[in-house]
Amino acid sequence: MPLNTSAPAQTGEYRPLIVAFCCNWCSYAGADLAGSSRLTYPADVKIIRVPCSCRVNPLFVLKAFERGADGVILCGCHPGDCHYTTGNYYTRRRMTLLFSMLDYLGIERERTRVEWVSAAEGAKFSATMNDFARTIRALGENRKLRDLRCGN
Amino acid sequence: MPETTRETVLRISGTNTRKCMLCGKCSGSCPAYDAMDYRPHQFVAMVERGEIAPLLQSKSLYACMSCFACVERCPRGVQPASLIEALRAMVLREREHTRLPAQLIPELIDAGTPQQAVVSAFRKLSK
Amino acid sequence: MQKIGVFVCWCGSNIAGTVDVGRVVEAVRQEPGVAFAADYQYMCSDSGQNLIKSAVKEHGLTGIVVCSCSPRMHEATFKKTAAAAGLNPYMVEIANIREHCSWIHKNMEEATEKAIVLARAAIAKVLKDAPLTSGTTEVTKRALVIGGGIAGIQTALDIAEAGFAVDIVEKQPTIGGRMAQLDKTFPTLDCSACILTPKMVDAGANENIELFTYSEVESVKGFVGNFTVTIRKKARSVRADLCTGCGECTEKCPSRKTKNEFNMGMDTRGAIYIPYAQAVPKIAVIDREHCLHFKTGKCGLCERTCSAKAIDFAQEDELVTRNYGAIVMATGFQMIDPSGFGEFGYGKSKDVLTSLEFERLMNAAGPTGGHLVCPSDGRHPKHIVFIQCVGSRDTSGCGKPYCSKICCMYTAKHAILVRDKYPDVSVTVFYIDVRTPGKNFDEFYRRAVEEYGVQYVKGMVGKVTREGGRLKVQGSDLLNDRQLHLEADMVVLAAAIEPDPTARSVASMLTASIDTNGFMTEAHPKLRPVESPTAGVFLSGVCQGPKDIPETVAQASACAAKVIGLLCKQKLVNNACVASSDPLLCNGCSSCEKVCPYGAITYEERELNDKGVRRTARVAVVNEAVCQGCGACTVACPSGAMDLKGFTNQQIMAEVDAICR
Amino acid sequence: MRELTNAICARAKELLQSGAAGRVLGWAPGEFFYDPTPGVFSEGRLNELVYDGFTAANLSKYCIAESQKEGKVLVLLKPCDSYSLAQLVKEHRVKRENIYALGIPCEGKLDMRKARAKGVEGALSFREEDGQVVFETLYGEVRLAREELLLERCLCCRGREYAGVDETLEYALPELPKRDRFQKVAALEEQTAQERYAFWRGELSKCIRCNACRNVCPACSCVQCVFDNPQSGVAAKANSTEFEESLFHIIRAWHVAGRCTDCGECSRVCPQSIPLHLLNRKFIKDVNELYGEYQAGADPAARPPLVNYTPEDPEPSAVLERGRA
Amino acid sequence: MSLYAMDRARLGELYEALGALGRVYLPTRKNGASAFLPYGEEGSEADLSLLLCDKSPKDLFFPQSEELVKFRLTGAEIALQEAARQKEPFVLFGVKACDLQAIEVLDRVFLAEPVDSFYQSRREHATVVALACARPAESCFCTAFGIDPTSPQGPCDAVAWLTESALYLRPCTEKGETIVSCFAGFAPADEKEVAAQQAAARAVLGRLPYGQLDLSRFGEASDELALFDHPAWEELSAHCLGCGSCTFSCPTCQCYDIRDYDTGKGVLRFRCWDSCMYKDFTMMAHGTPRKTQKERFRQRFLHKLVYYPKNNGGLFSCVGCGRCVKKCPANLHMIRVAKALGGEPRAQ
Repeated sequence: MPLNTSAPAQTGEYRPLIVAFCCNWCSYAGADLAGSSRLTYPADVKIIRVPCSCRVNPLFVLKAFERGADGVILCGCHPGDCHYTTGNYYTRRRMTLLFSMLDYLGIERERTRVEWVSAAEGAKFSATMNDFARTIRALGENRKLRDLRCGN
Repeated sequence: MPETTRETVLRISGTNTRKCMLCGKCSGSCPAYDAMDYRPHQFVAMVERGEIAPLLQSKSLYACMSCFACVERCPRGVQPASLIEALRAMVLREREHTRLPAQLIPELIDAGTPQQAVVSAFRKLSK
Repeated sequence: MQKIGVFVCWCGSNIAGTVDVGRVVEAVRQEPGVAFAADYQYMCSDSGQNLIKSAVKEHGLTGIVVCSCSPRMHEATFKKTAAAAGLNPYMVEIANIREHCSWIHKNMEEATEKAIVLARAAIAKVLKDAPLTSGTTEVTKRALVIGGGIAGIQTALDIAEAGFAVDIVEKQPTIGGRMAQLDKTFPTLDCSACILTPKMVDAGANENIELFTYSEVESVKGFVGNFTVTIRKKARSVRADLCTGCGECTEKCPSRKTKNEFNMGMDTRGAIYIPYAQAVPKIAVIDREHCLHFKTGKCGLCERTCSAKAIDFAQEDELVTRNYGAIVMATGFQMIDPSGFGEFGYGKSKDVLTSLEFERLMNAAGPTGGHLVCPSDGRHPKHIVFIQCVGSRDTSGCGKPYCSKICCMYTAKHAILVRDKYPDVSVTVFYIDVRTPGKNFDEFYRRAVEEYGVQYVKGMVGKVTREGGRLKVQGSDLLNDRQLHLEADMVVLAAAIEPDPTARSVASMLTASIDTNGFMTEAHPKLRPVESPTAGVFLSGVCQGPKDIPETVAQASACAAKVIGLLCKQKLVNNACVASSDPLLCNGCSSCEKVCPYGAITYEERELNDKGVRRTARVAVVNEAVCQGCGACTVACPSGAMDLKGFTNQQIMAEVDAICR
Repeated sequence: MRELTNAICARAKELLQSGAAGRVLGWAPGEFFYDPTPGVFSEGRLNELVYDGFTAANLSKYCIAESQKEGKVLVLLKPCDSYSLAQLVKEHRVKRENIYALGIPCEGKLDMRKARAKGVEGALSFREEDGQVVFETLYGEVRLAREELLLERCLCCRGREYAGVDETLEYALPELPKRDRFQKVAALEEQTAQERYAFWRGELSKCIRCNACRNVCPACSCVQCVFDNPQSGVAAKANSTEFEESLFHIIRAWHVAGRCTDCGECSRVCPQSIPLHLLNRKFIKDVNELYGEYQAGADPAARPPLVNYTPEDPEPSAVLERGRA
Repeated sequence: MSLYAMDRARLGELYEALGALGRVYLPTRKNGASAFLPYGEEGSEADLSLLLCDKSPKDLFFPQSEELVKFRLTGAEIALQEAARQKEPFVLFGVKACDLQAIEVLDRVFLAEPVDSFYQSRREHATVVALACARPAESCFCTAFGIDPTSPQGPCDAVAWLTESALYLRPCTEKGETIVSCFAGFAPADEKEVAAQQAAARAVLGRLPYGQLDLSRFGEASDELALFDHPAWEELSAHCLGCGSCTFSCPTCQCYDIRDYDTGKGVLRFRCWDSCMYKDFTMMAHGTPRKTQKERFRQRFLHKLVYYPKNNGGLFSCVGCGRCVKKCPANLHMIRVAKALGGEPRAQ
């Protein structure tokens, strides 16, 4: 699978909305590296910088879905490499349980993801985002977990 | 033909041969070492490599006294004796009709037989 | 009402080549709160920054969004620009439209759309920005080193050398630690005491160093730059100011049955004693548990003997409270007790020894005066078996899962020393792996094999039994596919090392974290290996992980450098993006405290006025000097009382909203 | 039951007289046989205390307020209730020094909703006879097997152990059924995502956002709930959309995850009969399977699973590889 | 007016036929709870024999959440768009006497000046059919408020009786007549069966434990101050959890809050039910006027028993439906309060 497969949008083509929370120290830097290495991924992915993946409250994830996001991905330092030593360990537990609950409620399990991307893994960042965007595109619009009032 | 895959042995024995760090303490502990063609540490290595067939033919299966010294001493929790026992069970299960019925075993035991040997005999022969 | 200025950078063609910056400017002008928007070729250049500064003044901007490269690149630059224009530097947000946009998208339409969305998110965030000020704290110019082994001594010497006062707390009556017990050191085989004791003397004599021997840390309060530590100076029953260290008393003492710790209990000492000849400080101490005076009220021979009148039976423990700017953990290690491994017969036969006991047995100042004899009957041994990895790399529960790192080398050292001094004694070493990474280490091990004829057997011992006054060793020889049954006179166990048990209680006083093996956790395993995650707490020596003497000394000096760096500062500038708890929302449930890696959260009872309802509540308080701003606490808090400045819940949700609009 | 009530009163009286506590938190009779209410009794009024098949309320939550008052209160705790109190004490929400916890035996509590669904109309009184519950009603007598009427939580009773009580009252009672409490969760996990979605839509769409589940929950003890805090970004007084129905219940379950003792009060009091315990039990089941068995309230020293970790924890993707998509 | 009857077995046909008058809302069981829901929804089961739905018909006139106005933001421009009022007619079938009286209670609030046009448009578009009770429950105490559940009276267009074999219907307005005319299954009938059912039901009503609940201390002429300062409030409210299950189950509670929702493109202003039991009820910048649960608890009950009657010619705003009896998690319901306040204060 080639890394750089983001095609420009065709008119009328379904474009998902993807929110990516990236920790400042590893994944945001990894995304920067993807950028400086010109490793493309779809423009559907919009990154929000947080100090550590453990800053991401499940509310933020649900808020994104409420607002019509089609997929939410969290990226942090690899377990054991957290800038704050233990933050991503908590992230891992929290998101594991949250995603499991969303799955239990019948929300498509592919809509959420956690990936560990280090500051050196620009290629992994790009590959991850390409893959996630592809998955979400295949899933289609988030209908089960959005607030219909939004966007009106 | 019995299933002779590595997975079968691991499943029956419940062990993880990858934990082995090749220290050899099992073979250093084994009281039946000299009666064996394949030694406890070799059982671990060979099962890991998937070389099951020669082990099924090995006289070590019957030389092992099930004293579990190797299990007790192993610093990594690999349980070589469980592997040997699993292989023995595989052989015995194949020979279903020839196995020693449990009720006959007491007759074969005299007063001098140590308790551990009795237990081992049950384990070895009545599976 | 906020007035936001948006500055869109072209970055030459880096951004402008893919993003229609003009359209971005047009789009953001429509955003509520935006009072000014402009684009410029290089926003980070002097003229770009001047554009920002003059816009702030001209339009009375209260916040700034710069759409440019990654904040990791120029956030600091634009914060300075804002500060120069009279704005609070935390009223600046960066929209990363280069690395996260123009450089990865090829389609102009698409990239422009995304740039607008990213700009909107930054605007949404800056609208909820609050001016932040970093607090500062004074630094107490004094360091505390806990543990007086080679690690603690080296760290203290280096800090003292830089001109700062430093105290060493050591629970034993003398500094010196484990290294003082060693005979020779690998791979050079120089005498341990010869290289250690001058350092001990230096530490004792240095005017910047104060020693608290026979003392323990009682309590720790405070935080980086401002610790308050109470030290318990246990009663020596000997006045330090009067004792001359002559040793008269120690010889007269009639109670002689106490095991001598220094010689690993292989001989005895008096109830009043000086640990060893080179002890620093060289002051006697009474072991009250074994002293006849304390047990029966009689005796008092030492008191009568002492011409300096230094004996003081009425002496009491003394509590000393001092302030420190930094604390160094140098609590060291001990050897595990291998009697859990019944197969090796440790404790059953006196001729089965640990390596540290063997070390004393070989030492000229040891229980046998350096003569290698079997402890059971004093005979000269013919064959010695060394067993490596006793309790190391062991997940069975009795041992330790890690490699103790130093055993391969000291076992080779022991083998060489034996063969060198007693060529008639044969030596067999059972090993699982021989690990010798280190300068001149492998050469040393090879010398043991090639020059000294030490038998290295790849395999492990399964059983050591006593037979006719000798030892029988049964083990595997894997390379030769045989089981060995050897006769031996002594068996030496290279038992695993573990952190000193006192480290745990000290660490919990410091709120410094400990890993599953009891070693201190580093702030970062690679990049900050001598710092604890708890600010102001530093790590020196084996308390952080197994290491040999050169490594320990290197780390000790590295640790000192970090401490000096801290003590040099006049003031500590705190991180401005710190957590803070709303006392009206706080449940006092302690969830945040549990996830804080820095121990920055404490609780206090506070009188609250909750919209007219008065109540007293237990609420969380964040120490801003210690908080590093990770935000783990904010999510652990169920009521949302805990928030993170600069990355508040509202800010992040505003970004989410803006992106999903 | 009368005998047990007398034993409780007698012991409570002794404790009040000994000065161990100054008042008793228990259950007072209601206007019908099925509606007792939590009540505080002085020694003189102890004869009013009731304890029978309908005294289901978990009194732990009331200890938050009671322990703030002057003097010591004797609280009556059924085995499952005691875990809730222990958890509250662990979270510093209850001043333990102001509580004297008396563990009292329980043979399972009855669910009037189940009785009504089984045709009990116009019930005026009840009595228990040999494993049966007999209702006198406006329309005649109705007999039902006791087990059929047990509250959901009592059908999977976790046993008669108490957590952190000062003393327990010994009294022999018949055993309760011990069904697998995760059976329904597991059955849902086996369904397809679409089926699960339909199930939960059906249930959560009934929610009237009355907050009874939250306010009765001993774990939901926040001084101000995020859903009441206008600054939180999620505050709402009604479910205006399907999303808000889901959000409320996901976040509520999330906030008590690792702290919920599975006392079942949420489902008991839901006026719309939503099986809310199935959300909490999902988290409990996941925690048990992924991070090891954990019972909130059982161990005062144990770190709750969500403020804990091990470096070997499974990755989030692991849960998504289980069950059905 | 005359009485009609139809075969009970043909109820389904009736519901279909009523569709001609608009959407038909019936007492319906769905997912283990009951409410007035549109006929024919999947997974639902309409059942006229339900004594009371978990949710009252209040929702149909005063929904839990409803949009009032929308502000749309385009750049710096704000466009205002008012929400539509009810335009489609609908039929509300099977309202019990207590719930019917509750509609009267609501009417006096929402239809009094200033008229609430959202409520009004729904009331005007509704055809309400009341249904008599045949088998009251022990928790019923409507009779204490002078309501006759066997012969519902109030703002309805027709009254119905459901017997073993038939549904009887007596229209009382022109709209009510259209019900008869839109379904051919109706035939003129005599009162015999209805009267028999009423007699049987009245016999049961006489045995209701709280059918004659003493309300003499309450109402228009009550001593407001004495009730307000009554010592029983302290203990009554002590274990109130402050949830809204009573309020939201109550057919007459009518408090609401107005809130804004940010849609990302603008703001949606909506109103939603609020509960005076909530501690953030009428929260303002400085706090709330009622700071303790006792004050909030007292407010709710005195409003039903004293304040509302004083403003409305003695009409209580409790109708004795008994929902709070069944729903309150702590069993602190109207009967308990009325008894505690009605008699002598309990010895402390």
